[in-house]
Amino acid sequence: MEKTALEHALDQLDQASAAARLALDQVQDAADAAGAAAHAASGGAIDPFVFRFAIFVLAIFVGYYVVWSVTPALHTPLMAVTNAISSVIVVGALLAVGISAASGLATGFGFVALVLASVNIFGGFLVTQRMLAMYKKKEK
Amino acid sequence: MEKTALEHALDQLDQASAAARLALDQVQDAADAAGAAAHAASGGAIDPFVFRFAIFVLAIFVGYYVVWSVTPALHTPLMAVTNAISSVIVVGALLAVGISAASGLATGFGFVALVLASVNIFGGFLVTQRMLAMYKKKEK
Amino acid sequence: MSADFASFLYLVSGVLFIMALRGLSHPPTSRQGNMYGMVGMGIAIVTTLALARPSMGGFALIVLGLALGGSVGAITARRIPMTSMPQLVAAFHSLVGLAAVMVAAAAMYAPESFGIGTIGNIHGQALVEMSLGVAIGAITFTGSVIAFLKLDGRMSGKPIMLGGRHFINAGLGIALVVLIVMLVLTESYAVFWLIVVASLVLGVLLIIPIGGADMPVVVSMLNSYSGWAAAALGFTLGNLALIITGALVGSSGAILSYIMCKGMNRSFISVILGGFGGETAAASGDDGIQRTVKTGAADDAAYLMMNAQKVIIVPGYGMAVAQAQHALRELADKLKANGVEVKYAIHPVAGRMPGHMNVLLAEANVPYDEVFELEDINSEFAQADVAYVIGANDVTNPSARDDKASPIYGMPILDVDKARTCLFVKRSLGSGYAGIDNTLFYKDGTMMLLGDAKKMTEEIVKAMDH
Amino acid sequence: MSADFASFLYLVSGVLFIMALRGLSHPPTSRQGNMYGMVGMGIAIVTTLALARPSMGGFALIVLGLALGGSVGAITARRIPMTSMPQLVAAFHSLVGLAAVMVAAAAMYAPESFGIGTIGNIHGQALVEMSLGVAIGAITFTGSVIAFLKLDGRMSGKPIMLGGRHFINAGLGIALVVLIVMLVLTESYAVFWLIVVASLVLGVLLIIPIGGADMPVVVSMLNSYSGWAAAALGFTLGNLALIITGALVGSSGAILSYIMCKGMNRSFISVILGGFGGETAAASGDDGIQRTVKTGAADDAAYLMMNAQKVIIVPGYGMAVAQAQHALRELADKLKANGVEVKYAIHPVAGRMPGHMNVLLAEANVPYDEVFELEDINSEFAQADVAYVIGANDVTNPSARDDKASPIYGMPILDVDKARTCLFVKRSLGSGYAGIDNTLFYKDGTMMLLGDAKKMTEEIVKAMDH
Ligand SMILES: NC(=O)c1ccc[n+]([C@@H]2O[C@H](COP(=O)([O-])OP(=O)(O)OC[C@H]3O[C@@H](n4cnc5c(N)ncnc54)[C@H](OP(=O)(O)O)[C@@H]3O)[C@@H](O)[C@H]2O)c1
Ligand SMILES: NC(=O)c1ccc[n+]([C@@H]2O[C@H](COP(=O)([O-])OP(=O)(O)OC[C@H]3O[C@@H](n4cnc5c(N)ncnc54)[C@H](OP(=O)(O)O)[C@@H]3O)[C@@H](O)[C@H]2O)c1
Repeated sequence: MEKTALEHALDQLDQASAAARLALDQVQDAADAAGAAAHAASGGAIDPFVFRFAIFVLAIFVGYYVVWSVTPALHTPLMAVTNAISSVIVVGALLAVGISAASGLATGFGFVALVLASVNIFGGFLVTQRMLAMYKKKEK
Repeated sequence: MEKTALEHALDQLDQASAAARLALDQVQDAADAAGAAAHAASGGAIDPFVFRFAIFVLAIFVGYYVVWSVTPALHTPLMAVTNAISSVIVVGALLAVGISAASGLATGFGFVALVLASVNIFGGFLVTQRMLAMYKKKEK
Repeated sequence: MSADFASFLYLVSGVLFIMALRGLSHPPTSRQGNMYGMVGMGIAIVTTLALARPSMGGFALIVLGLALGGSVGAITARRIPMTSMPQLVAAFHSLVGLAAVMVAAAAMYAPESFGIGTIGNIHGQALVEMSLGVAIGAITFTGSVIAFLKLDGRMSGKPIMLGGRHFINAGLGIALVVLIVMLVLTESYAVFWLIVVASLVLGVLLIIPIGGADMPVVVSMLNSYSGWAAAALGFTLGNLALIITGALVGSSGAILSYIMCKGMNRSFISVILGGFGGETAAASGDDGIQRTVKTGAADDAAYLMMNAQKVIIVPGYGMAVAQAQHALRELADKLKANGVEVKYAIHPVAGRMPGHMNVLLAEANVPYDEVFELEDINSEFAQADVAYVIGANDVTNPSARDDKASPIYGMPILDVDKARTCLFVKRSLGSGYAGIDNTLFYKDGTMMLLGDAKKMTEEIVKAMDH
Repeated sequence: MSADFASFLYLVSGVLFIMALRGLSHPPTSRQGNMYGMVGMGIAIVTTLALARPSMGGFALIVLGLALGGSVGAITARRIPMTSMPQLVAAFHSLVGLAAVMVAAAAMYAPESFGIGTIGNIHGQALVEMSLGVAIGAITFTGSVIAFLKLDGRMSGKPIMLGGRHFINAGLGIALVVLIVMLVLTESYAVFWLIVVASLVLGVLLIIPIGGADMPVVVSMLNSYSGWAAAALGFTLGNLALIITGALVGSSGAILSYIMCKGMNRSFISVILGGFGGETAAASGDDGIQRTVKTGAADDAAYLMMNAQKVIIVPGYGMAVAQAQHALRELADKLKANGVEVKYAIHPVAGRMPGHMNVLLAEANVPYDEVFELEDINSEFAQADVAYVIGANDVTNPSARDDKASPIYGMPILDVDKARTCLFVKRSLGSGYAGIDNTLFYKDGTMMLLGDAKKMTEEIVKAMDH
């Protein structure tokens, strides 16, 4: 297959641009190399898992302190309210029911989870409220 | 410019593959649309700033509790040790000195920061250690 | 809503949950704390809806689910008697456990909805997190069901000790690890459900050998588990609210278990290994030596208390059983009207769950500033004329203080024996939860008031009117 | 080293810093806590080196910098007298502030090294975080320098009140906001350095109107600032250790400031607005009415104390000035050898920084279990025969308790007036930090021992030998 003059010209142009791009890439590479470690240090490319893990660890510290500071007289409401808040798992149920119209099975599982979590949310917070309403100071 | 038969054939092939790719893309798009919100929910594409902010907020809670639990008798060592740990800013100085050989100015600033932070690190931890070594129980 | 903003809102709801627990550090701030918790939950739900943008049908389904579950929950919360709190908490935990399993199953069958990949292509990391969540969730579910049944008396409190149960449990544990590895490699539904089944069985096996009376520690431990399950799924969903909440709940349960074990002077391991107690196993006191017991009637008690200057009331599990809190409040009112100083002393493990006595007294409108913890009141017994011990037993047993051979030696006790007179309201000379004899019954300053706590208290109140 | 693993290690060092502060909750665990802190710092440094992989030259420079700074720090730490702690802490804070400025400058001139873009192309968010860091750092720097000079007596403690300073400060604040916006828009070096200069000036102006005696609150506030500066740069560098540490230090400084303000019954705002106190401003007691004062000599004091059953020692700022802690310890030893019960009572704001007295007593080998906080010992003064008040004044002033018109009314005080005899060691009848007269000097049960705290204590010890 013979090439026309124009094709030749175009090819040469392509080659030139490729060479230019290569040169550019190399410059870029050098710059990248210089900053690569730094970038790593800066967390630009950190797996979100690391952040979540950090959040998890710090939340355990917070939990430790916040729970120890609960007065023993309120330990029963504490059990009820932690139960209520742990049903924030409902977000998973909402995603399953709200998005996964595709899979009937998933919607079903999600719906069951939603009902169970709702029992807990309402039951947990309300029973806590009922208990806490009973703790009164001496009226003078 | 006339095309050879082969070129025609190649072009047609290209077009066909392009069409196929288009169709594929559309399917992909549909799938993407279904899962887009979910993906967002899953945090796959979250700006690291949000995570860092969460870590910051939780660390403030931890700081609040951990500092309140320090016994008043050790408040002076507390001031010394927080001073020492706040010089973890040294990591910035190390990056500046270690990487930025390119800019003399940056290396200079980094070096100054490094020296200052080092004074604090050694001074802070050692003076704390000296103080803490003095707190003794009654010998029986 | 942008994903970043949503994550920020989830963080806000996590912080509100922290504030909810923080509120419980004092009764006056506790109600506000509970409000924070509700607002946090509301934010989490609305944020998720804004992200998921469900279709009309999906939205209807969600409203239906919330309404259904919500009304069951609300009605239960309103109707449940305060004395059934331990059972209720156990039942609620089982729901969280099951919900975690269901969410994980939904994620297996529709991974795109959760942004963790596509069917057959779920990220390995997500699979690990998910299977941890599902395993812990399933254990929480069946474990809590057993705890509920034992606490509610629908199942005997007796420990059920299978032969070689430690081997079976260890085997199941190893099987779970193998199954999780297989799930990551194959992503097979069968393996997923095998994990669920193995964990459900493990949950049952772990809890049945534990005696009914140890259930409070178990409930608290399962509370902790449900937190870790939520956190594991939080990692899968990348949801900050779930991760933070999971950690909070996990810590909370662990700390309460620790407090109970310390209050009983037992190790957590010995509780978990099971075989202890079981309400029926409690040996009664008549084991050999005949010792004299001074018993009294309501009239005697009324006379003693009306002529006292200071009376300290020590409630225990028996008060809960007899539902005697309202009668007790009446008795205290009568005494106070007569110028007698009345205080309540609460042992950290009185009753059958942490804070059990406090809730019941609060229900009977006893102001919380008349109710004192062990360390704060123990020195006052020496100045008290009467210690009115109602349905408490182990928490007053001096052998915990004096007898190194006693199984409860080292457990802190309320020094009721230091009071001038000690009135003991219980139905018999039988022992309490720990199954050991209380030497206090035979002491000089002690007067036994044998009978049901509620009836006896009511009789005393009546006798005071004469 | 992978970036993920490095981030994980930074988290570990952040957690170790938390453990370091946690250790300070009890003296026995505190030394271990300090070790945790050092290990955390080591991990942070090694991790950064592993990431940066410096060239030989760079590495040499780093070792040089660490050695240079480290030796200065180590020598200072070894040589500094315990009484100079307030100054030392202020000086160290200034270094952290300046280091923050320098790190930010390095980031401006070599943004690639920090992965925040290239010159002329730094991410806007990074610029905002950086300029916050640099502004807070520069304020911390000059503010701490002024605090150091005032505390070290190299500059008069008198408040320097410029006319219209509130306007100047507000103007500088607004200018800073404008400059930060300009920096984000132009990324100009000139603007960067203008921010630095404006903040340096602001730091000076904020602190000079505050009296020398208020410096402890200022030092603690600047401690907090240095934490926020570190956190801001932590956001720029995306470094978990910096973010966590910044939050810890920020909270710590804020809480200590709060504790001091509460201990003095003053609002933080009133401290910051300045103009209060200044050591020389303290008015002396002779203002009108002539009142009788009973003075005594060392012999009298020795006699009184040797015949006491219980002596409570109340140290204050004057003990630190006179360096009397060792003599005091000797005195206590003598008393104990004679069967006298000796305790130390520490007011939360005795001295010039939180925990000041505790460190000095610890230095003199006073066991910390003989040293009590205000709430724990205040009720014991009524049973004490002698309260030996050495260099303390305001913290014993009954007008804080009884006189609603007093400027320190509401501040909790040590009830030394409840003791049978109250011995006051100070050089004159002059007032203390708050500049108000102490009515206690004129009370019947009080005996003034006028003189330097150290000399007087030594004389009493000598007199006891006779
Ligand atoms: N609170 C917790 O979190 C927790 C958790 C785990 C274990 N525990 C354990 O539970 C025990 C709690 O101590 P406690 O002193 O509260 O209870 P206890 O030692 O179990 O004694 C309860 C007593 O109440 C009496 N009683 C039962 N029903 C009664 C009724 N209707 N009227 C009158 N008396 C009645 C029983 O005696 P009669 O049969 O003679 O009437 C029994 O001796 C401790 O051993 C603790 O370790 C507590
Ligand atoms: N600790 C903190 O964190 C902190 C922070 C901020 C403010 N403050 C303030 O500092 C004050 C601390 O109270 P304080 O009772 O410890 O001290 P103070 O009220 O300032 O009194 C110290 C006394 O020591 C005497 N004195 C000075 N040098 C002496 C020497 N060489 N020998 C003997 N006596 C000497 C002085 O009287 P003469 O001149 O007559 O000798 C002075 O009255 C409080 O007002 C508090 O609000 C404390």
